[in-house]
Amino acid sequence: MKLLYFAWVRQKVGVAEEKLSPPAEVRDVAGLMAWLATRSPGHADAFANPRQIRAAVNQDFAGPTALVAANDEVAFFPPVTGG
Amino acid sequence: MKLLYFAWVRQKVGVAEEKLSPPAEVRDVAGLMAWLATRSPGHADAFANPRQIRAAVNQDFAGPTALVAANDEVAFFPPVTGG
Amino acid sequence: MLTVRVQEAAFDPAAESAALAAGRQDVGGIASFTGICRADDGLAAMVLEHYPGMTERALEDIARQAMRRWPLTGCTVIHRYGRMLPGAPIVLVLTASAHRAAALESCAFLIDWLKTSAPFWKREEFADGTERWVEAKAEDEAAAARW
Amino acid sequence: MLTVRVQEAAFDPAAESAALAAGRQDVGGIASFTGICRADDGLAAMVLEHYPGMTERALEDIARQAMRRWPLTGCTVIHRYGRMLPGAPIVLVLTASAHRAAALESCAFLIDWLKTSAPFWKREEFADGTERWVEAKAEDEAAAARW
Repeated sequence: MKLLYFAWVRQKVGVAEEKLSPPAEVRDVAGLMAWLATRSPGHADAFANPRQIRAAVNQDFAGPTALVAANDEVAFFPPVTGG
Repeated sequence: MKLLYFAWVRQKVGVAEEKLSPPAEVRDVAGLMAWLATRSPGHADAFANPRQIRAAVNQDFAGPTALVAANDEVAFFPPVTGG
Repeated sequence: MLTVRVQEAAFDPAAESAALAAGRQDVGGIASFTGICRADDGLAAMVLEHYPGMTERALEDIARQAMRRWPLTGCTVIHRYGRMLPGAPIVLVLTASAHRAAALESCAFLIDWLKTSAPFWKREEFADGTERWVEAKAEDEAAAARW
Repeated sequence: MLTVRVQEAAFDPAAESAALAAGRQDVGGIASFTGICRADDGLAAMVLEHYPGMTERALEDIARQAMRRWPLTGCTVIHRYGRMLPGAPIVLVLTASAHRAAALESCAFLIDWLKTSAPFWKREEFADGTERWVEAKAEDEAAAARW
């Protein structure tokens, strides 16, 4: 699974991108965030409050219950502020 | 009194501008239109249907009951179509 | 900054827009509308007549009204008169503000207002030699009334 | 005609606008909005980060949606990323239509949407060396929800 981080999520995690193989019990975006939070102090800080974080699965916005699979590209970031 | 005509009102009256001294009983825009209609076949044609005509007195839009005085600039024209 | 012009010559939207932002750092957005002469129904040319004197006053009044109703940093209204070929720009409205909603709304307000309250009249000339005066539209009155 | 670009370089609103009208005579109006980097609170620079790939897809989706919802003859959305100094144009939306209401409404729709649904993030850098990520605004969500 390809993980991408943007804005302060990227700053806290410490990398912009990583390839990981989450365990089988990680089925959705919420589960993935909970698992990622255990991987390092930076990850823990970034995912401390999942409600502040938005996600995209394969470049489409996705809520916490959206499913994630091994070959997906999953991105985490704060609410967007473009325009 | 300075009279100005625009668009098809001008075309029907036959002049863009004229100076006239209406009689004392002409007090308002409606009365002025009625009096102007008597001045020539062109005027009669232009003012045949006063409801199709809009007016401005001293460069402000004015309804049929707006007063007119000897030194006023009074303009007649169709509803505007700018923009 | 308020600019109103009634002119026969073409205008330069880029230069007008740059003028609204020049020398200031509180402009967050510039909304604009450019009205263009369409070639409907075999139109060969559009001739715009206006009421010199009253037009300038009326445009300045409405631009001032927009500056009062919305927190604008600037507002530009340029309306051409004379003979326009299809494709020619006829009218330009530009509004600048710290915030986009003020710029977008006041731009729509100004162009709606120009349609119903600026003393301009359009005559259409067609390829077959006929011509006709454009008639005012009820939908334009309705659009202006919402403000 | 639909143009979507995500780029670091500046854009040229006049050229983009000309492209929307070029070679056609059914364009009655072009609405535009240019978003500009303000210098609020001692801002020294604004850095825009985005999600390459998703951004282009998202912008193209929303531009297509605007073309379906309004009778547009064309639509252009250009959004910059990278470091912007105060006064720099950041985003450009242009909509062209036979009728002004379609152009003005779809332009407002697109810019409201960009604020809430395009994957961009702004970081502000201040003259005193501090920096902060811009937070999303509830009022932007409300503005987008009206569409």
